[in-house]
Amino acid sequence: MIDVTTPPTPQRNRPLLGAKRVYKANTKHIPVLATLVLLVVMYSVGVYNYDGFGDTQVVLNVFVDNAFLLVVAVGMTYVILTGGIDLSVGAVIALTTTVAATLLEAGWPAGVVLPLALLIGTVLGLGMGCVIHFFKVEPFIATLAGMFLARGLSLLINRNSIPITNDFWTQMAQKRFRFDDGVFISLNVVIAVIVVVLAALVLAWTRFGRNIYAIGGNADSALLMGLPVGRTRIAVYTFSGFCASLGGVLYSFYTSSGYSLHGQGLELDAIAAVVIGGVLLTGGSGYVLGTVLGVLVLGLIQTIITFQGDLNSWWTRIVVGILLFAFIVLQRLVTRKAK
Amino acid sequence: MTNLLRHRLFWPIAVLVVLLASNLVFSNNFFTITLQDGHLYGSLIDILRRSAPLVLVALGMTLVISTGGIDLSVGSVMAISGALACLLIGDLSNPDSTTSVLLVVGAAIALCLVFGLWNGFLVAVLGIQPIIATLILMVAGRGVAQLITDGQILNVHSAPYRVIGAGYFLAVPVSFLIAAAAVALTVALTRRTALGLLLESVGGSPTASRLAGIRARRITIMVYVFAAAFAGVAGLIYSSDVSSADSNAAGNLIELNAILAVVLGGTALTGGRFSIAGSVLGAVIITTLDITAVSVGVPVETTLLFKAIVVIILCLAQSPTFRAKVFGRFATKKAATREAVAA
Amino acid sequence: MVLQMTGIRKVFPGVVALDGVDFRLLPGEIHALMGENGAGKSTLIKVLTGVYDIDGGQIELAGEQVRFTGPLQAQQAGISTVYQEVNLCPNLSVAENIFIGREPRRFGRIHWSEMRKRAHTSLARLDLDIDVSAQLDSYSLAIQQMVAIARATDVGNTKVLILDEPTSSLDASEVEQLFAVMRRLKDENVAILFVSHFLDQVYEIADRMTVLRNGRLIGEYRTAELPQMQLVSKMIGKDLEALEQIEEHAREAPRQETKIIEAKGLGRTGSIAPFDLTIHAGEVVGLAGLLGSGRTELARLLFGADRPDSGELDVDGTPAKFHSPRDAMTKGIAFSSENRRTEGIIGELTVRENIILALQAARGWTRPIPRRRQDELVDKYVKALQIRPADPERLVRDLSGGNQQKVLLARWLITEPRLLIIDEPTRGIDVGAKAEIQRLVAELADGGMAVLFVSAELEEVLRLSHKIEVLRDRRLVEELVNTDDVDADRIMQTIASGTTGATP
Amino acid sequence: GCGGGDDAGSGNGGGGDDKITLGFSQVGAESGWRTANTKSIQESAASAGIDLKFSDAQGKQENQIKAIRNFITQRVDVIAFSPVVESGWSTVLKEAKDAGIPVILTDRAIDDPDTSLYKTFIGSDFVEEGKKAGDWLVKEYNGKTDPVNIVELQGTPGAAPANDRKSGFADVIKADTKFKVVASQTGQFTRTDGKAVMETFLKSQPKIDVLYAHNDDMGLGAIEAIEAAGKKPGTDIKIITVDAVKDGMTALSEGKINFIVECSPLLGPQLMDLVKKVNNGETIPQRVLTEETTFTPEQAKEVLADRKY
Ligand SMILES: Nc1ncnc2c1ncn2[C@@H]1O[C@H](COP(=O)(O)OP(=O)(O)OP(=O)(O)O)[C@@H](O)[C@H]1O
Ligand SMILES: Nc1ncnc2c1ncn2[C@@H]1O[C@H](COP(=O)(O)OP(=O)(O)OP(=O)(O)O)[C@@H](O)[C@H]1O
Ligand SMILES: [Mg+2]
Ligand SMILES: [Mg+2]
Repeated sequence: MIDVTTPPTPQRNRPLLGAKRVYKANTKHIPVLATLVLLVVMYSVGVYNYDGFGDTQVVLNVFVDNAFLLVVAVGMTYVILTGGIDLSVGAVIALTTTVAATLLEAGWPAGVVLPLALLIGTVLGLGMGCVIHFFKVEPFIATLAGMFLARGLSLLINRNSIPITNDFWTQMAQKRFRFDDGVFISLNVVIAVIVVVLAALVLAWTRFGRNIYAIGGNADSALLMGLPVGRTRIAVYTFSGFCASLGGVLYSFYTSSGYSLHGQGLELDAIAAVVIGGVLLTGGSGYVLGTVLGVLVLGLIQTIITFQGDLNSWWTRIVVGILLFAFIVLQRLVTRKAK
Repeated sequence: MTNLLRHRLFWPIAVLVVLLASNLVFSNNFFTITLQDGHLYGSLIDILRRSAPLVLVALGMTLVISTGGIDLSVGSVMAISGALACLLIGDLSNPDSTTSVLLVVGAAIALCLVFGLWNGFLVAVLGIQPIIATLILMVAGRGVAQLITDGQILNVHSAPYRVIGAGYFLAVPVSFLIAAAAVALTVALTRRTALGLLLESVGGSPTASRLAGIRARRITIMVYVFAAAFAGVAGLIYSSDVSSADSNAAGNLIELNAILAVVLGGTALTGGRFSIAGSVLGAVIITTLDITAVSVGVPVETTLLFKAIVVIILCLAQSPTFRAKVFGRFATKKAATREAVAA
Repeated sequence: MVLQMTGIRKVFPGVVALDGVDFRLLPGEIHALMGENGAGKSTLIKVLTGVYDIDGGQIELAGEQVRFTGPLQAQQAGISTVYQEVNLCPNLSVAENIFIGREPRRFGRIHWSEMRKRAHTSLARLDLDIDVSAQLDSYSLAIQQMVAIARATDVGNTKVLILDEPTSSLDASEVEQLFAVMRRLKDENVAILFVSHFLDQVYEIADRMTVLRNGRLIGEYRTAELPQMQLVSKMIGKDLEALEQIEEHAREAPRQETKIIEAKGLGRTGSIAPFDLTIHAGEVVGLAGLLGSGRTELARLLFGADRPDSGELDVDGTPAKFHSPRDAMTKGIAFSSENRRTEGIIGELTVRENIILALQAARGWTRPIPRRRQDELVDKYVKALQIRPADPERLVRDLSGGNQQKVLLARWLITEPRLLIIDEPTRGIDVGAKAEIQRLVAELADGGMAVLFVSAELEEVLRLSHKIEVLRDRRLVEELVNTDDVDADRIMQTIASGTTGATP
Repeated sequence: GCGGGDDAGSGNGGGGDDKITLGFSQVGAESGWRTANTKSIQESAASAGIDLKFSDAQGKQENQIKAIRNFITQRVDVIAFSPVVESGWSTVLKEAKDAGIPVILTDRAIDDPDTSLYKTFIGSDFVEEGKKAGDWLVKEYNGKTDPVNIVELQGTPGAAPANDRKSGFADVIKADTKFKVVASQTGQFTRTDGKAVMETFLKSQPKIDVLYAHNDDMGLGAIEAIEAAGKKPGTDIKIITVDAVKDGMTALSEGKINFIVECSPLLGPQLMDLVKKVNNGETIPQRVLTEETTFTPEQAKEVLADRKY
């Protein structure tokens, strides 16, 4: 046998490892940092080029106008972190607004409608989660069916857009938190920020949050490690459904209407925001903060386009594409360099 | 019998049969095929003809998905290819000359190849996540198509061009023949060469594939080029069908339908094993579903619900766990034992 | 009796993996589960812990009949398991991997610093001192295996500890640490189920053993009462004498003088210091070193799996630059990774497809290997390496761990390389097949193939190699020609003393 | 909004010259009609010397709200937009009102009861268009008693023009029981879908007398399907469409379409007029209807030559 009585231990505590540690800890944050830096660069370019771009309100407007997207994207972040995807969010927004508007129009009190509206997406999410987990249906397809279902239902309820005149809703819609003359945020922003903070905390500080990462890293291993994979997965889709519904409620505050065509293509915006924010579509890596940055990037691109103001429809698309391209490639190169 | 039930394509085929059968009950003359002006005419022929663009796009999508990627830009590529073709044909001195139309078609497809290379470059060389890499072209590409057509619908009057989407050869729709040829080409390419194996390997495990000496980068680029080329041809069929290029509507949401077709056909979105027959079947199911909704007279408001329900049923039927849970564990267990004994 | 399994039956489509197996585990014993590759050891473990449903039989835990629906339940019932292959989350930190699911909490939230501290202690018990907040996949497979062990042995209420080939990529000293921990747990009355293909280890630690063959129970024995040779014959169903001959054979093989590759100051910062290494045709070069000493990294550089950032590499006397493994392959170099699950097999492809993959990649996609030729090649190696079940159309994923390893080996052998780099090729392979593989390596070397042989099992390296490169601290410290006076002790001394010999 | 008005005025004065800035948010570029509309607005802005800030909402209300909000921050002089949907504008329009920026609606109306939120609406009435189509049909089959089987190609489900054109048409024909809509499906406002749906109609419906399409494009697609089925569009099946884009008018003049209800996209000149008036503080009517008419094949032949879009 090998002489194991003289185990050569000293070389294990290598100084090299210490150096490596600091370095490794950073690599996980690089995508988010890169996004942040590029975002600032993009903003500066905007301020430099356009009058009035530097107004505080321009930045706040990005939040005001994207609060619902932010909420939806947070839910999507959870789903994508487990390696899944949720295509139903846009349609859930439509369904939520339609149901809310219809019930309000029928004279139901806001106190009843609000929880009901929030329940819609939650229940749908729960259903999709169960189908995905118990019957091993691919998330893409399960949620695509959910998308058809939700949009189909809202179309069935009413194909017209329904105005919301309920007092509570109007108040919520017009609630403004003013900081200065002409500098304000809406209630939606406050709600979105709360959701973001809570979601980030849950992800970083709770078992549930860590299980999400584990499943995204390797679902089979997570199962063998004795983690509640099924429960977590179902919870994640339920949460995303809830976020979509909450997004729908914010959307109905934002537009004071319910409509079966609301939120079309929003799922793609949400996915894009999440991915731009550095979350890996294969799961297991990324942060809610990244998602916030991703939403800001999309919002800022749109703001730049509006400030530019002389682009016709197709140039709008092309320029959005080019900005997206420039951003993503730079982000990629920065990240790669840093690694 | 159990073997048949176990076949990967059993459930998609079953759903297709049910869809067709429902037409037998709820709509008139669905299965009549007549000869009209020297070509076949009937709802079944419509299904073949209308499936063509989706089949083409789904073929490309299958290859892309098999490497673990996804291509959202196919719809925009369709729009661009149709737009460019119509623009060029509009400039032809003689739009009825077959050679010039062929040249135009070549040019349009060549442009699509470039777009495919672009996607492949972003994914394979820069290492950008496929969904976001192709999102760029999805957004910008439609803009490019609108730029080409100046936002208008471009009409063309060209007999040879019309043949692609609306013509017949030996009484059979040309678009169907094109799709069939594409299927044959893809099958040959993936199953007669080693491409299929290498694709599945790259999709199954990129790291292991690299260490096995597979040039994953090259293969990945190639796959996006294929997807774009097929999308380009689909775009030509789409625009030729109505002899005009509508850069806004062409290929709208086709990426979703194509992905749906691929997954219904039994290919996993995570990459690896793929089934071309399955994707084709998936595409035909989706087209049949659309046509059935119209011919059975499903109201507009419920069409989406109808689609959702069919998709859900098909997914559940395909899920072995669901079958086991619903039809009882007993049946599957017995079958397994029997099989084991046989082996 | 802590655990009693009776008449266990498990059927996979086409295979009866377990058939009427009885198994008992007493408190405070270490019980080895023995059997060839594919005998059904891992399946028995998975059936026990609820990963698979049972098709027949009963399980009693502490006198009560149980049937778990998943590992979570088993864990809650006091069964702690290290499954074969590393089943951890590569994207999480080491500390999290040890504690996920039972993180220390304070005020309802995870107490990170406490967790790191406890992870550190828990690894220290295995004599491992690494940065626990670094991501798991930044560590080598061996370290990951240690982390998995740490996870399983750090559970409070464990009644049963199951270790499925925990030592497959560990060095002798790590194995010793593990055994120390096992003995301690044993004293605490924990029942331990241990699977290993290293007979020495089994004889060192196990009290009793159960032997399986082809999914059937052969018998239950006291270790002290069953001599090694008898155990082997019970496992494989016939006698084995092959092991002895190789030793003679390999050492006396003539050395050829054509250089195949020559590395001059080749290195990569952060992974391995610049080294010189020459490999001749027909030569078997062994790499020896401790856990994380850089053997794998050295091998990867030679294959172009990682890019060197200093020095140069000559192949056949001309400088070569490998940008990818593919470039190395065109020069006739092959490399089989130690990490078969993530860098080796492609689970959803069949055995046949996995075997021909590298050859096919080398030919390019336009020149498919004709099916008949594929079948010939595959058949040959399925037989030679005793891959079981011998069905080339089975998915590799469904093969037992050892058989997957054989498939990988076959993949590279059919490319007929001039230099074969094999990193832990005998990991998880049973005694019979191991002897077979060793003989094969020796034979190939005789035929002129150069082999770079990396293994955590020093004896194996000694037995096969003509010369041994000793690594320490990711630095090549010495080259030893494998003469009669070289033995394990000598190598361990070299490593420990840190003499800087032939290296720059 | 007095103080706000001053604000806007000073922003204007700060610009140096007295050029009016108009922020215009368009629905998108979803059809030929829409792009013609955009073009008309861009061209007439240029010729009227108005500085146009154009924004494309790509069919999404949220984008439009964002755009309007951005116009407010940029302190444009006048905001005009074609609402994607009817409801849900009160919040953002109130912001505009608070900032003292007048708003003009074009093309589509909004259903907010608070009419002070916008100065005026210029555009067409989709319900009226549907009615006009119905009126023609009633007149065409006046005196006949045989049942008339109608198939309908609807626009995008949920879109206002689709909803209104459907209901306006239905309102008129329901008076007479001989009219029967035997099938109604969406053709998504596109030619290809119009053709596809019509193909199926032709097979599943034993007898079709009339086709009513919510826009020209679907009608044009359907014509192809009808021809492929060996029937004569305009004769075997009577066709009514809405819009009167050039391609539609051509088909009308060839007798393939029987009747087109005009829905003019050329709002530009009228809009610029209103913008100037609003900016000068002149009073203007609450609702300005575009001059729209209907076309029969004969009328189409006359105007076809100088049809721009
Ligand atoms: N999921 C599965 N599907 C089909 N067959 C399987 C599956 N898992 C295992 N098998 C088969 O069951 C048999 C027993 O495998 P098992 O993994 O238990 O072997 P083992 O004794 O652990 O071998 P090794 O020492 O190589 O790890 C093998 O023939 C294997 O091919
Ligand atoms: N304290 C440590 N001990 C061992 N390995 C470490 C340690 N710290 C980090 N590592 C990681 O382990 C790897 C060691 O390199 P390599 O895989 O070449 O080792 P090896 O000699 O093949 O040993 P083995 O495979 O037995 O772990 C490196 O990637 C390094 O980052
Ligand atoms: Mg095993
Ligand atoms: Mg190693």
